[in-house]
Amino acid sequence: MDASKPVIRLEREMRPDFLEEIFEIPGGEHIKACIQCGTCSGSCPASPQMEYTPRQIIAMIRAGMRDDVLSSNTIWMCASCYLCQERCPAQIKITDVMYALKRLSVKEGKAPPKAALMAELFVDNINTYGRNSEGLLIMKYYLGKSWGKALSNAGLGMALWKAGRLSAGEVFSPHRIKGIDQLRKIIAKVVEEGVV
Amino acid sequence: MNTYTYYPGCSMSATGKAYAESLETVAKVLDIRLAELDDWNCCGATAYFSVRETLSHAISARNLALAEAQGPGRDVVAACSACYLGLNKTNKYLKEFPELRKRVDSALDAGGLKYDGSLEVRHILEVVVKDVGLEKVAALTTRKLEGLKVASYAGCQMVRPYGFDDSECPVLLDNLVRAVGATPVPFAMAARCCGGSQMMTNEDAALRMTKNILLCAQDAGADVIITTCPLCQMNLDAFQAKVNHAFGTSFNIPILFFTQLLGLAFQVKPLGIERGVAKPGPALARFIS
Amino acid sequence: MKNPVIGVYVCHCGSNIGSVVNVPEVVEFAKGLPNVAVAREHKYMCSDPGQDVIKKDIKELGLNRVVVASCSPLMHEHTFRKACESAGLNPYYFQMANIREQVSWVTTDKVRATEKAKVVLVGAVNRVVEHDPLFVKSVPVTPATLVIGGGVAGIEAALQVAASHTQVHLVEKEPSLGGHMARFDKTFPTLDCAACILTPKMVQANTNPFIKVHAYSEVIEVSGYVGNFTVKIRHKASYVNNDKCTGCGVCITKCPERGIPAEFESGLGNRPVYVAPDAPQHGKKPKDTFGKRPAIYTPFAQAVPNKPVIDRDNCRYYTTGKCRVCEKMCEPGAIDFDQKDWIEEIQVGNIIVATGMKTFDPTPMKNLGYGRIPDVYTGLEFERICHSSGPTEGQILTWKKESPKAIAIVHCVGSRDDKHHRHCSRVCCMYSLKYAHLIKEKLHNCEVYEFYIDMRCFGKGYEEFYSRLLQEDVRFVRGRVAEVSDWGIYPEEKGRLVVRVEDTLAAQVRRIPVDMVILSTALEPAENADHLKHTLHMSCSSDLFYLERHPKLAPVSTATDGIYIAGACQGPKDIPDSVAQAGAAAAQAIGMIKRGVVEIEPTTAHIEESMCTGCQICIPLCPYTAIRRNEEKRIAYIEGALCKGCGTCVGACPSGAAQQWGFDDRQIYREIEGVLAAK
Amino acid sequence: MEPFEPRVVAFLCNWCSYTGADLAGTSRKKYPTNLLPIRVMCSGRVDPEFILKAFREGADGVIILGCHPGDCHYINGNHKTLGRFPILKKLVQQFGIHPDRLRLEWVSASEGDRYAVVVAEMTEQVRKLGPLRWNTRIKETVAASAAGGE
Ligand SMILES: Cc1cc2nc3c(=O)[nH]c(=O)nc-3n(C[C@H](O)[C@H](O)[C@H](O)COP(=O)(O)OP(=O)(O)OC[C@H]3O[C@@H](n4cnc5c(N)ncnc54)[C@H](O)[C@@H]3O)c2cc1C
Ligand SMILES: Cc1cc2nc3c(=O)[nH]c(=O)nc-3n(C[C@H](O)[C@H](O)[C@H](O)COP(=O)(O)OP(=O)(O)OC[C@H]3O[C@@H](n4cnc5c(N)ncnc54)[C@H](O)[C@@H]3O)c2cc1C
Ligand code: SF4
Ligand code: SF4
Ligand code: SF4
Ligand code: SF4
Ligand code: SF4
Ligand code: SF4
Ligand code: SF4
Ligand code: SF4
Repeated sequence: MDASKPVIRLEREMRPDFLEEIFEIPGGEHIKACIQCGTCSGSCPASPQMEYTPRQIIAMIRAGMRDDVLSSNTIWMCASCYLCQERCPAQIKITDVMYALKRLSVKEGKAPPKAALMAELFVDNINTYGRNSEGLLIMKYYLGKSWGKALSNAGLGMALWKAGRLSAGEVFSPHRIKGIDQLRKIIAKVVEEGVV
Repeated sequence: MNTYTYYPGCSMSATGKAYAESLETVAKVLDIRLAELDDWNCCGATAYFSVRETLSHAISARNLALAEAQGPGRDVVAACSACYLGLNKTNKYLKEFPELRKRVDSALDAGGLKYDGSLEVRHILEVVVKDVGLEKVAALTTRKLEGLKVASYAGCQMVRPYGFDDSECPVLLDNLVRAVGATPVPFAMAARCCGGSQMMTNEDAALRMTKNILLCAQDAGADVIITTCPLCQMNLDAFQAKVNHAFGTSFNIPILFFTQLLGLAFQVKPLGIERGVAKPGPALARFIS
Repeated sequence: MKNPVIGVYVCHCGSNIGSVVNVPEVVEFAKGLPNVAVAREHKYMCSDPGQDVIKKDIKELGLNRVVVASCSPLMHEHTFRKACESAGLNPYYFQMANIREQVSWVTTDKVRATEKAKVVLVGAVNRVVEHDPLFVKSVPVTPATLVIGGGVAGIEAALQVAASHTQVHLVEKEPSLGGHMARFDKTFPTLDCAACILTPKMVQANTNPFIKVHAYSEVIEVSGYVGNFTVKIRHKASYVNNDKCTGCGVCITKCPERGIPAEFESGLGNRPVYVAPDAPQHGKKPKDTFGKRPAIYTPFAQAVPNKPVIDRDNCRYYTTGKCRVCEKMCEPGAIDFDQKDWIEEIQVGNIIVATGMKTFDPTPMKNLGYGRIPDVYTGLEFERICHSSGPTEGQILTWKKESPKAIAIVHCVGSRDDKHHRHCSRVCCMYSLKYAHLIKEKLHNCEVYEFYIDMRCFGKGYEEFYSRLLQEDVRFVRGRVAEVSDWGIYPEEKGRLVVRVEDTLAAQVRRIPVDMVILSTALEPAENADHLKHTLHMSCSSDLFYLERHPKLAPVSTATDGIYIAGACQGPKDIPDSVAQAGAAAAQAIGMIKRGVVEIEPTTAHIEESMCTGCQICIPLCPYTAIRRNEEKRIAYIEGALCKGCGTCVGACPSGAAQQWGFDDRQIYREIEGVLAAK
Repeated sequence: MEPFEPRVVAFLCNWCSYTGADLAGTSRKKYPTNLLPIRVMCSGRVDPEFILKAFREGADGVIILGCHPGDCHYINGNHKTLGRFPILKKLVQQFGIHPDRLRLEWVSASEGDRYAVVVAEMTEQVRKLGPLRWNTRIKETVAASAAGGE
């Protein structure tokens, strides 16, 4: 234990602007209305695996625990099932908030490597081809992660392969859309304007 | 004949190939024309939205802009729930958030495109149930799937947050099952999450979710689970063996796309049923010939 | 007209105005306005010293006009008018400028606020110059009171007014008095038996010589004004001659039509009956009477008045043309199939509205399973299950007639929820606790879980009740229930209900198997609240309950003089509060009757004979048909007592002949000029 | 030059809108100071002449606020306002005033929030149209108004 670091949370560590930051994103506008009822967490199929439940995340945003939130596994556990959001009595778009947190977390390098890798590969895939080749994505992902995992899923891959659901063509020469230049221009414009 | 601008999405050419095949087959019988959107790009799905917000809307908007030019006034129809949600969300957010709209408009402009916001985004299930109608489906049924017990799995993103069916207890698939003479079983997990894209990054959690869905269907005595989304199908089907391995269960429940079920009732082919990893049991096999 | 000598008084309202509006600057500015003889500021104008300043100036400086710039006229116009009057000035030589509610409280920009205060003040100073002396008219009050709604609040109000020995008409739409309370077994927090408290009151109301109970009746039209309302009551045909009926109840026991879901059983009668899978299939199914009533019925055994009514929609005679068993059985010959609805007109001076509430239907909240899963009940249904004269005779049984081993009580269903009602329903925390206690009392080994967001126990003895329950081993889980499922994953859950919830204090998601779920549903405005609102020209607050004139200053008054509200029609409330409000409303009514006269605002309309062209545009516009035509002079005139002073005719008269005292064209023109004079 | 701050004369019916405006105050809603409220008992009292008078005296806009249809304290005074309103719009247009400078809104006694929103909207609407200065006889041409602009 680091004796110099108090366990109690000090206000000076908090980032009160964090709440405003989330409030500003499209979909974040109700966040201040949370009554901490826990309906979101109770609904969430992933909450058992989460370090903090969705409700706690909202409380922590309110308290300004920016780092704790952005480096927690919770935001990466969200499967975007929208059940929490559907039931929230304060109409908080929790799923959108989770997305916003993922983006901030990646931006600030706090995301767990596998989640960040997956998302970045996906983006990369689309920016290159305009479409997502599932096979390529899966391959790159497992190669980037671990050979062990890649092998453990090989059986599954084989099954899909046999069923014609993963083709070699797809992995090695994915389809590229005709308007890829147009798409890239669109992407470049967004990047240029700053708010990605 | 109704014509729709069809947005297939990435999975339809790979893991969801059977969905694409059966949809094409069945659409002919149902007399709906799905004009594929030329040169569409990926909808962005869940993963893209996670990391790039404006961008995900911008690339979705490219599809909408193309669709508006290609088939003015035609509904855009997606078969994948994630694509349906992604396109729909962009379509709605562009109306709801003017700031976002401005940014997206200027990005589209850079690509020489323009989107007026005139289109509706719909899921193919809605088109079948509402535009074609259950009566017609029943009338086109040449072999009633009598005695087949079906668990209708709607999943998440088709019914939430913009669903056209009840977000807690969806009924449309069940109605369709009845229309083709099969028996829907009570299915408490009909609109619960299969793990979605978590299967890649967070397999333990996703397998548990999938397990609960399979268990619920088994408890209800289902011979087959039907889905409306390639990702759901993939998780429930291809990962069944892994679930069995992880939880010591012995599920063998075939997972069909609802279009495959319709195809069986209409007795048309191809339906791609052989592409399923979990193989049909006797109750279902009776109807596959 | 004498030269106007105006006094201007600008209020700080402590810091409410003074911290935003630069009051001294406004005062200096006022001093420079035409006709202003004096301008002063004061910390609290409405206080006695504040008022004394005005009175002193009127006397010493000979003021003949007064302007106070302070709060809303709806707040203190009356106060200052009285002050002027007591100093010998006609109260209508007064004008108020609202610089609090519509200036200092709605902006933080001090410069712009001060500007706006000045502008509003100029309008008032300009206008007051044109004011005329007006005289309040007094009209006699009809010494009778109408009470609408016969729940505990209405009954209490009726009894209190009747105690002053003046006439009360108590109108109840159902066949019996009693309202919601009549359905309860016990009441929180004292757990007294509801019937023991309520039944005597119902009987007293029915036998009191000053109270006329109009049961099974509705108010359909109200006209007139404070002190003098004319009310039309529709008596619904009950097909029973109440003068002949002895209340023996024979007809009720003999009626062959017995399967109608009883309103009084709060929907329990709508549930399908459970048939055990191993029940013998042969023979006739036993008659399903769970929560049902016959076609001729009284809502409950102790009904007051104890006269049955025939439910025409379900009576076999009316649906098939055959039966009339009740008629044959009735010895006194009270059944009268020819009865028709009839309308009675009464005169009253006051109206007390006590129409209560209804409870939220949780069917749309599909995640909670109501209507889909049989053992999910609403609180009101559970009241009946607990009640010794309810369909289970007070035994707490599941749908399958088994004794539950665990029960979940779910708080805030439909309350505190943006999608349904934003308000807190105030009574459900307490009645949930009541249920926990009743269950523990009846089923010692049954686990009871309370799922709450916040425990709201604000009343006298309420927190004590909560702490008692904590010690009775009720399991409190702080968390709003996410879902109730009838599919279990784990062996102990099979065949039972599962509550999924985050225990927010432990920050753990829990699955809790139970056998019965009680939903503590929100209180919402009564079924026909909106309709009655229009009949009486009342307003509603954003939660759609009736709006009081002021939550603190006039909690039982409405915007319409002579109409009062009491009980749960004004907002969710428990019995003690409902009864207290009923008393307050009764006191208002009695006060007016005791005075014998009411003062009518003199701001009515009149027509200047010489200017009227006889165009008749105004006549059809008047909502109160107060305008008549003088055929001889070929002009219009206004029947003074009927005019309520809306000014519609005035706004429409093309020749300016119609004018409204206190709001005439000159006055408003001058106000317009005033507010636009600056710059 | 100082930025243009529009002046909008508002006629508020006593029972709903004035009470609603008070509620906005009691609930401390913040809104622009550009509305100049004048209380009348009913929106039906608003004489067409009041509107012209206000424009003549230098108002840049006029708004009439009453109870929601069906909620009128005087049964149906607001219906009459509603019926009269299209004619009023035409009337001001004939005088060369952009019809958007005149507005009719329903605000109930419980809609403090809404009142604040309406004030903000109206202020912005008029701000966009710019100063009217009808009083100084810089008349906006009839032709322009017929074309929908000013
Ligand atoms: C499940 C539940 C349990 C409760 N338990 C308790 C408790 O233990 N203790 C406690 O203090 N409070 C309790 N309450 C609160 C209590 O019910 C209310 O405080 C009380 O009923 C309010 O009385 P009321 O007379 O204002 O309204 P109501 O009881 O609703 O009575 C209104 C009456 O007016 C009649 N009516 C309605 N409209 C018209 C019309 N247009 N014309 C004529 N008549 C009309 C109705 O038929 C009814 O008889 C409970 C509430 C609920 C929902
Ligand atoms: C800090 C605080 C803040 C509050 N804020 C709010 C709020 O914002 N809104 C709200 O609604 N409520 C608020 N309340 C509650 C509110 O103060 C009470 O509801 C209200 O004061 C009760 O009024 P009362 O007349 O019953 O009693 P009191 O205000 O206590 O008045 C009793 C009077 O009786 C006099 N008295 C006492 N004994 C005798 C005697 N034997 N003979 C003669 N005279 C006697 C006292 O001197 C006193 O003047 C607040 C309370 C507190 C403590
Ligand atoms: S459900 Fe909504 S209000 Fe409740 S804790 Fe979650 S975010 Fe907050
Ligand atoms: S959207 Fe995410 S956080 Fe919300 S319930 Fe689903 S998985 Fe949980
Ligand atoms: S007169 Fe009105 S503004 Fe002045 S102190 Fe009294 S309440 Fe406050
Ligand atoms: S109607 Fe006749 S039978 Fe029925 S209760 Fe009255 S007296 Fe008795
Ligand atoms: S006539 Fe109607 S009320 Fe009378 S006994 Fe027959 S069914 Fe019952
Ligand atoms: S009283 Fe309790 S249960 Fe009822 S709405 Fe309020 S907090 Fe919820
Ligand atoms: S509108 Fe005026 S002029 Fe016409 S009849 Fe009525 S009062 Fe006379
Ligand atoms: S002001 Fe005119 S329209 Fe209004 S009530 Fe009086 S007479 Fe009738």
